[in-house]
Amino acid sequence: NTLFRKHANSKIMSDVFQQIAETFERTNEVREALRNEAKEVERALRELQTLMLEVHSRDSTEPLLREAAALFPPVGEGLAKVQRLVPEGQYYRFCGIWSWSVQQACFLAALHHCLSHLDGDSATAGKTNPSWLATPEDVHRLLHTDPSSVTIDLEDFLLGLCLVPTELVRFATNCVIRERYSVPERVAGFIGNLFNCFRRLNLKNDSLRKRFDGMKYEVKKAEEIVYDLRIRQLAGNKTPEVV
Amino acid sequence: NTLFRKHANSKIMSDVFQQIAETFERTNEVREALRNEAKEVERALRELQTLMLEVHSRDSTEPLLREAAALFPPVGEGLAKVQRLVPEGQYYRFCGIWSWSVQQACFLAALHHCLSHLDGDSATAGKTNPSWLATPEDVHRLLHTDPSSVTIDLEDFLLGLCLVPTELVRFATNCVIRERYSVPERVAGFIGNLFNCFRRLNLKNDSLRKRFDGMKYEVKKAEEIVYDLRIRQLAGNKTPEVV
Amino acid sequence: NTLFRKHANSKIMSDVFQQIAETFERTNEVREALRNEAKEVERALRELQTLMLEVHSRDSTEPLLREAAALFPPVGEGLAKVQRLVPEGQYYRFCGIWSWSVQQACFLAALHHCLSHLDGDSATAGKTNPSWLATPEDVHRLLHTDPSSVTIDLEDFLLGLCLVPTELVRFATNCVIRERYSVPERVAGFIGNLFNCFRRLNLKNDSLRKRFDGMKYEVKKAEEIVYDLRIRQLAGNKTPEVV
Amino acid sequence: NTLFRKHANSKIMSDVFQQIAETFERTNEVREALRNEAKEVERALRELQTLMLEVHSRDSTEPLLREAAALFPPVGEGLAKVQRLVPEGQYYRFCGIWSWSVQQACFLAALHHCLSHLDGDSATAGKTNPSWLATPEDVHRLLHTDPSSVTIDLEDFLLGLCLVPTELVRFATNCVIRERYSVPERVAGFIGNLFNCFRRLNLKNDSLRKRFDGMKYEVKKAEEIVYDLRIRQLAGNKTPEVV
Amino acid sequence: NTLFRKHANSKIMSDVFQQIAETFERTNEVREALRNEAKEVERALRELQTLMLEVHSRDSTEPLLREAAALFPPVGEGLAKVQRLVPEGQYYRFCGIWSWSVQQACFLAALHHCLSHLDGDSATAGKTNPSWLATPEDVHRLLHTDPSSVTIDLEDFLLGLCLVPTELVRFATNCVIRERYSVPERVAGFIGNLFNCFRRLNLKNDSLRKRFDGMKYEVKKAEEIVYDLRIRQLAGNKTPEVV
Amino acid sequence: NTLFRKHANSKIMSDVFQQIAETFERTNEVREALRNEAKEVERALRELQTLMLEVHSRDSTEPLLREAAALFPPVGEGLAKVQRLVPEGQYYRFCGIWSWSVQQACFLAALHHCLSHLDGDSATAGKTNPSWLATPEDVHRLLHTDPSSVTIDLEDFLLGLCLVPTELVRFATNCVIRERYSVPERVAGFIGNLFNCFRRLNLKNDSLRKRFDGMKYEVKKAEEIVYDLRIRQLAGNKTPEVV
Amino acid sequence: MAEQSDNVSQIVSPEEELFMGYCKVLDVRQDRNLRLTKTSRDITVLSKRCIFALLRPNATCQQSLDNISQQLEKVQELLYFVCEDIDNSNDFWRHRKQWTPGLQEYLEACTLYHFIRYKVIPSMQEVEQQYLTLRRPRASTADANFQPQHVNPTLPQDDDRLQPEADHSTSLKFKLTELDYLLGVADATGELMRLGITAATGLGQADPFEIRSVLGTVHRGFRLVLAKGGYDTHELNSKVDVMQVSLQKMEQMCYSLRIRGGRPLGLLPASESQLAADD
Amino acid sequence: MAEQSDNVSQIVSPEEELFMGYCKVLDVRQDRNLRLTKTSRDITVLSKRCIFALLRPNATCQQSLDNISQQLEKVQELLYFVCEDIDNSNDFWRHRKQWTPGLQEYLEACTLYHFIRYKVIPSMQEVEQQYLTLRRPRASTADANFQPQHVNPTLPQDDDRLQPEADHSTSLKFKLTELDYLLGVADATGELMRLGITAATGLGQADPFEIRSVLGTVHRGFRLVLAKGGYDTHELNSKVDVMQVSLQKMEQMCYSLRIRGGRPLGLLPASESQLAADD
Ligand SMILES: [Mn+2]
Ligand SMILES: [Mn+2]
Repeated sequence: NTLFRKHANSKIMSDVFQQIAETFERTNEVREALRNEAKEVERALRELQTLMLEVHSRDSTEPLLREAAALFPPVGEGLAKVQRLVPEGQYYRFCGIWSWSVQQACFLAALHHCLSHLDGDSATAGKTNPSWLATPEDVHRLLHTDPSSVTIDLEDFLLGLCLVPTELVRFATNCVIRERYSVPERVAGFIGNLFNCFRRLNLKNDSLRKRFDGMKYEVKKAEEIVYDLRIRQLAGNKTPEVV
Repeated sequence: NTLFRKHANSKIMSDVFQQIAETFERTNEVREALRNEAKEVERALRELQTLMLEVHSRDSTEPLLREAAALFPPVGEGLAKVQRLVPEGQYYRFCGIWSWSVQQACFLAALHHCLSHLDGDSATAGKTNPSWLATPEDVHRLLHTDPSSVTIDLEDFLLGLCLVPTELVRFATNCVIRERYSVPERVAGFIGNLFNCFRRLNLKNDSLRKRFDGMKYEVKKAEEIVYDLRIRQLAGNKTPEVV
Repeated sequence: NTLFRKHANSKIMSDVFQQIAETFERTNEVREALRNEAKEVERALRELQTLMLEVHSRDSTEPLLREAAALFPPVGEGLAKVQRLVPEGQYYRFCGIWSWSVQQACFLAALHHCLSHLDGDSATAGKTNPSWLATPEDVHRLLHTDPSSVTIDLEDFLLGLCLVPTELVRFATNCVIRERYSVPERVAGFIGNLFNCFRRLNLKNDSLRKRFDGMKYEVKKAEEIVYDLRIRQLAGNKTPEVV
Repeated sequence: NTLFRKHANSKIMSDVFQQIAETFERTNEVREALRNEAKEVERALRELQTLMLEVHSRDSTEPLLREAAALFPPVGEGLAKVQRLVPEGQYYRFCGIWSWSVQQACFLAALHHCLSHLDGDSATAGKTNPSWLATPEDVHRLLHTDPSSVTIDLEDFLLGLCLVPTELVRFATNCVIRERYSVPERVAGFIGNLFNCFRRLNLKNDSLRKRFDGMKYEVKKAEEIVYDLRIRQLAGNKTPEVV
Repeated sequence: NTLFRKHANSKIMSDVFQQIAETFERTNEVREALRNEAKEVERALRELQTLMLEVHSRDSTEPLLREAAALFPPVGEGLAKVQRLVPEGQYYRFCGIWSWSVQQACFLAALHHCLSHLDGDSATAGKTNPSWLATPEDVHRLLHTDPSSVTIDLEDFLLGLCLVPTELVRFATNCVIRERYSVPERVAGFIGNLFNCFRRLNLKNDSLRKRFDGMKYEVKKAEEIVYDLRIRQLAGNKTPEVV
Repeated sequence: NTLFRKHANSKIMSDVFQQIAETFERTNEVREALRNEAKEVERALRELQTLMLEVHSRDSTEPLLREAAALFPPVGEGLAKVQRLVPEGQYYRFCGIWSWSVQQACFLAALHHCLSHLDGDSATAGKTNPSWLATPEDVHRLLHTDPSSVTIDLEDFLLGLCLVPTELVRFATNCVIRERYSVPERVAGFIGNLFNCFRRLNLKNDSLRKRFDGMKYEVKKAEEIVYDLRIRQLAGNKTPEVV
Repeated sequence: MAEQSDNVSQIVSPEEELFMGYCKVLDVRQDRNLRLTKTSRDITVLSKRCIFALLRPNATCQQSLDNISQQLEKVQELLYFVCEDIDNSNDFWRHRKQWTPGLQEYLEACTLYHFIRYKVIPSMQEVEQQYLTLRRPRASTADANFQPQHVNPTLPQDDDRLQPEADHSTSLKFKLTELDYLLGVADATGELMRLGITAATGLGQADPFEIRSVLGTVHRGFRLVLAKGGYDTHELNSKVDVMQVSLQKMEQMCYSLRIRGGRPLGLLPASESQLAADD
Repeated sequence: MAEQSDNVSQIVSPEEELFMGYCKVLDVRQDRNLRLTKTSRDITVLSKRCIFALLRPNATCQQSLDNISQQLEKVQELLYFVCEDIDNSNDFWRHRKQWTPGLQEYLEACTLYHFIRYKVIPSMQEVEQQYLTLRRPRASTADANFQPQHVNPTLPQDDDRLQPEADHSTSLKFKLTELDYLLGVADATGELMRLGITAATGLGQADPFEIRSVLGTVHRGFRLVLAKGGYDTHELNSKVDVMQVSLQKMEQMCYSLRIRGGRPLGLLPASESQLAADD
């Protein structure tokens, strides 16, 4: 019998592709909807970020942090709206579309949490977490969300945390300019502590390891500010306490 | 016997192309002329830039700014000459040939305007605009041109503006070297303002986006200079307020 | 105490930027709208192209060409919709967004026009232009558009034309497989004509230059097919005269 | 106090550079002039090439070759003009600007010389060189130039020669289409000879090496045409001997 | 029976090619010899460079400069040997083979010259040229060559000069680490001078253009080192005058 | 105890590198010597190849094969000389320098072996191996070498074999031109057999798999020549016997 | 308090303890990544062996097709472990980058096998039923080398693993997505082209005109899917270009067969591959 | 005669039989390639874990250094199998592309370990003695996962394997070439730079000025080797450029420490890392 008596029936095959094309179209629609929704989150995040970054040019941070606290829920609400569009169990299929926003939200929440501690007034930071270092739960608290409505992947949370030291060092620099000499030592304590925390991880994932390598330079700058204050007796000469 | 049947249309084909060839030739000639003219503008711009960049190695900028003011009109005149060659309503078709020169002109004009203010003598900058930030009108005033003779596309103006902070930070560094300790604070204030203004724009165009991202580092460098002066009580201890 | 001495101009600076931000936003909105509209045109073009490419695997092209003719108007309509969004006199500023679509439309229209002639039935190609080579008017006729509603820039038209020879050579190869031995000769004649026409243009624009250089290989391939048929007396033994 | 001690040498430095700037300027002007002149040669070459390449679509080549012979002198004259601008003894410093044109001129002259022989009428090719293979002297004869007015660098001549086989194979293909069955054998003989000659050169220069490697395919294609004719007794059954 | 009819010319063809083969072979041999010679120069240059780079890790540069001075003549001798192999008047035809070595020699000589001045002891640098900036004559002096035995093309000299600032900035950084705080000021002055000189050249040649653009960053880095020292009163408080 | 009491003694370390530099230099000398020797082999191979490729333009191959047989030993001798320079057991460390020559030698030996069979006179091919397909032993026999003096790696041998079909097809084409109609069928038998042999291998190594993919097209061309002869009764109509 | 001397037990800040927890979660993911990458590489090696076998001269005979189908089953055993390791939808998508290369090579082998055996490209359903229904490998046959070690997850809270099914049902179905199916079929077209060109030499069993029409249909199908555009198609775009090259090579082959009388004449004694070539 | 119907036993031409022999030889090499590639990847994973551990905060204490040295021994077990598999000089060089990536990562880990423990970069002899003298792993401890299956070579004639030593002497020495040593040390300089920058923050134990001078010496040594030029140096050129970047980062770090009073002041209670910084 010859090998190719039956001819591949091109009719059946084009139906196979027709079906696939339809499923592709449905996935495209999901992606489009997710993308539009993610744009809204990005807009809310941009506003929140603009406000938070004014911490560098304000004398007292306390009123600013209160104002910013009100801008977190809209971001949380946007993230929840995005996640509601994700088909059951396919978070990691589409999360690339808004994972950058999750990282930004974690970064700004952790910064907010830490700055509240710096002001020695943990009121705004909420009673539960005494430590200066925000946890995913703290992010949920600020965003008014919970793990079921908004997934915060551990790696996105850690990538967000890595962005905090750079802002803290800039904050410390401006505090010195505003003669608020007590802040830099506590900032240096936070950053040193965070750096040691990251050294506990087996950092394989390249983007996380690269950001961690960057953090070293912020630790050094923070130490230099403390050194400047110490040799000019501008800050209390007690050894900086890691809070 | 002929291979290709005698085609009536091969006759018609060449006529159609005859017309196309002519239109083509005309556009090439316009491009050629614009390119030569643009080379002249670039030569004038190079001279102006050489003079302006000497601001970093001069003790007093005032005489230099007066000298530079005289080099702007030739640039303006060159740009007007280029624009006269552009066929009616086809500005955007050919503007790629000299848009780099428009950006450079805006950059040098904005720098000139800002340095005049920095010298606390807004005279040279002309009475009308008391603010540090040059507007397209200020550029026209320096170039001795007006919007009808030379078009300053908004994006080219903004791209030019983005180049100012880098020069200002370098100027501040050299001021400290020359012990003119009052300048850095005012530079930091101006760059901070400019950064906030740009942040309100929803930047999509990649090259503008990239230059804006670069400005972040200039803001931080300027703050670090003010920090260095403040910690050593080398500058007045008033903290400038960024409104 | 304030960090930066009170600057009158920071108030003015933000007003100036306020205006700039508004003009900037308007241009972004125009671009956004144009991009969305252009996406629709691209989708319609991809569908038209998928259908046109079936000419290589169908026995008779005539029904296919009729089917395809119906898919041109939606593309024309989409292009008109895009162009309606363009602010007065700013065609060349934004045309980069949909110029690829214009080239594709010209390519598919010219291919359609030429294949209709190849079938020896110039009916479908419309009475007016007996020649194989589509003109911008033919493109307008297929798209049901006119120069006022849709601008076909000359360079885009030529770039589209350059894509026709490759498709025609593949069409000729498949005609031989289907034992339609008369087609290759006429294809070789057309491509030879088109190449001669292009050679009269003094091509400066690199992308047009590159596509024209590619056409040399298609001319040779077409001649080699005619050679194969002639040497085996599979095609009529008339030698075509290319005037 | 001045930062950089008053350097006597900064005065000397600028003098040294003053001289350098002048020599620099002079070389740029020479380059500019050579480039403009070379553009003229390229235009004349384009016309000559357009005419020569019509040899593939003409029944008799003889009138075309006569017409083309008249287009060589303008090219020769242009090359002489370019060479006159070259400062004494600096040919190799600037020849990169028009070496492509020299290669094209050699290619078209060698093609012209060879096609005249192919027509069995070596009259047009001038009595002196009975062989198919043009020599640099033949190129000078066609261009109405001599080695003192126009330098033909050996490598440019060889690079030009390498382009002849491709055109000859295309010419042979079209001859078969026009049933001029005697040509392919003589073309195959010439290309075989040329390939053997080139193989005796120990080619190090990469571009020459690459073009020589390309010639292998033309030799095979020419043999395949002779094979097609021989197997169908379409050409004389004498086997040409390549000595 | 012979395949290709006996061609008178195939005999002549091989004679013509015989001559071409010989001239070709001779040029290859010249190139081969030049390449081998150039390899020797490159080896000597790499050894000289390895030694010169130790200036960054040695406390006192004076003994190192004396040691390095002895390694220049072998390089000069190698360059002379290469140039002797070049046929009369064909310098620019083959100079591509060792132009990299000429640039490296100029770079290392200019660096050597400048470092000798930096040590405040212009003795080693030879009496004649008190300025920091080496001239082609200074390069010849170090290499123990003269313009007749070794040609230093102006562009190669300038390309070499462009590499000096990067090394000098690194040298200044390491001087600070060794607490030799007076050096950076003089380095910044020299680099500033060099940059101004280059700016007066109308640079068309891309590689030179690119290296000049790179020099901008070295100027800024040098200024930043001087700034660091001045703000900490670590260097003499004279502001250098760049004329 | 502090971590770094002892200072890494830079003196010991530079000795470590001094030693390594010396071993590197010795390895370089080995490579240089191997490279020079390999150049000799390449020269001998070029001569052998030039002669072998004349098989396409000669009527009888027999005298040519005898002449070529004499050119193999110098190649073998060259390869032995190269291998003698290779340090004990380091063949695969340096073989990259001349593995191309080994492939060429295997290719030309296998071609020689096969062409001798084609002439039905296995005398020249030596008595031992009746098959048309050369084995590594046959290569050694032609080169007058043995596995101990010259290593023929299996992969190099197979890569060489892959080059035979292309030459055989060209040989068959020219045989038809010389009316030696019996050859093509036996050539087609050889190539078909070789193709089936290669299909027995698990071809992972990319370069080998790519050359095998190319061989398919030679099988097809050989089949086409047989087909041309068969339909014109030019060859004996017995079915081609795979010898 | 950072540790001072070498042997003082380190006092760890509360924040560091928190991170030690994070470390464990990341390690669990990292280990699964490594396991899946290794198994995916083994699947690729075995699948490539099946593809080579299918292109061998004697591949079409029943005996070797059975032999190849056994080799495919060996791959299914490895896929079983992959399936077990990513038994919840989160891990399925989170670790796709690790397992999809192996799956695609396996799908390429199955498509080629299916075409040679049944003369048709398998549909998604056929692939899922016949090639992705995985039985738990008997311990003995399972090659120790590929047995994935499960790192017992100490910190469940991140590891959103579903409760493992109580009784290990004998078979698992590997979830086939449209994208993976298309990527596998696309690669298979390259091997089909090799099959077609060998056939055109008269030495293979397949029919070059048949292969050309199958490639044409698959290519049209891909273009239909791509016409929709969208994110997923990025991965497909380059595959479709490669497919177009294969299709045109087959067109050239059929072209030269046609002008030479239209049938691939076996060099060796005429095989009955005289097929009516139609399209 | 190509096989006609499916089940007729194929008649194979003598030439094809010859090729079946060649196939076996190629398969032996291919299997060894696969085994070595897999083991080399496992060596890379384990070595990277050691490097991460060495950069951890508590790495310098005796207890963790011992723990890391045990992990290095685990890598040596894998290297033993590599060594056994390429026990003759031909295979050593023929399969270098497969095993050198793993060896280089291992050498990077050993160099970093050696520097942290003994404050010096190990010489070639020290590396060979302390880290490349490999003992045959006790069957139990050998992780079944990495046990390379030996394919018994059917065709010895190509397989130029030396006669395997009669009695499996307890240890093998992995032959260290200069090039592999340099490539390992070059990568280690990148990790040393990380150690130095952490030290400059006051949170590490190392002395940044010390690390700068070590990097300088290693960089000078590499330049010395490269000055000779020659083929092998191609692989080293890019590594030396990366090393120059690390060196300049350390120079910047020491520069900013110097202008700030020259000593890395521990942020936390002043550590005694007040070292006389000299060069
Ligand atoms: Mn594949
Ligand atoms: Mn590393």
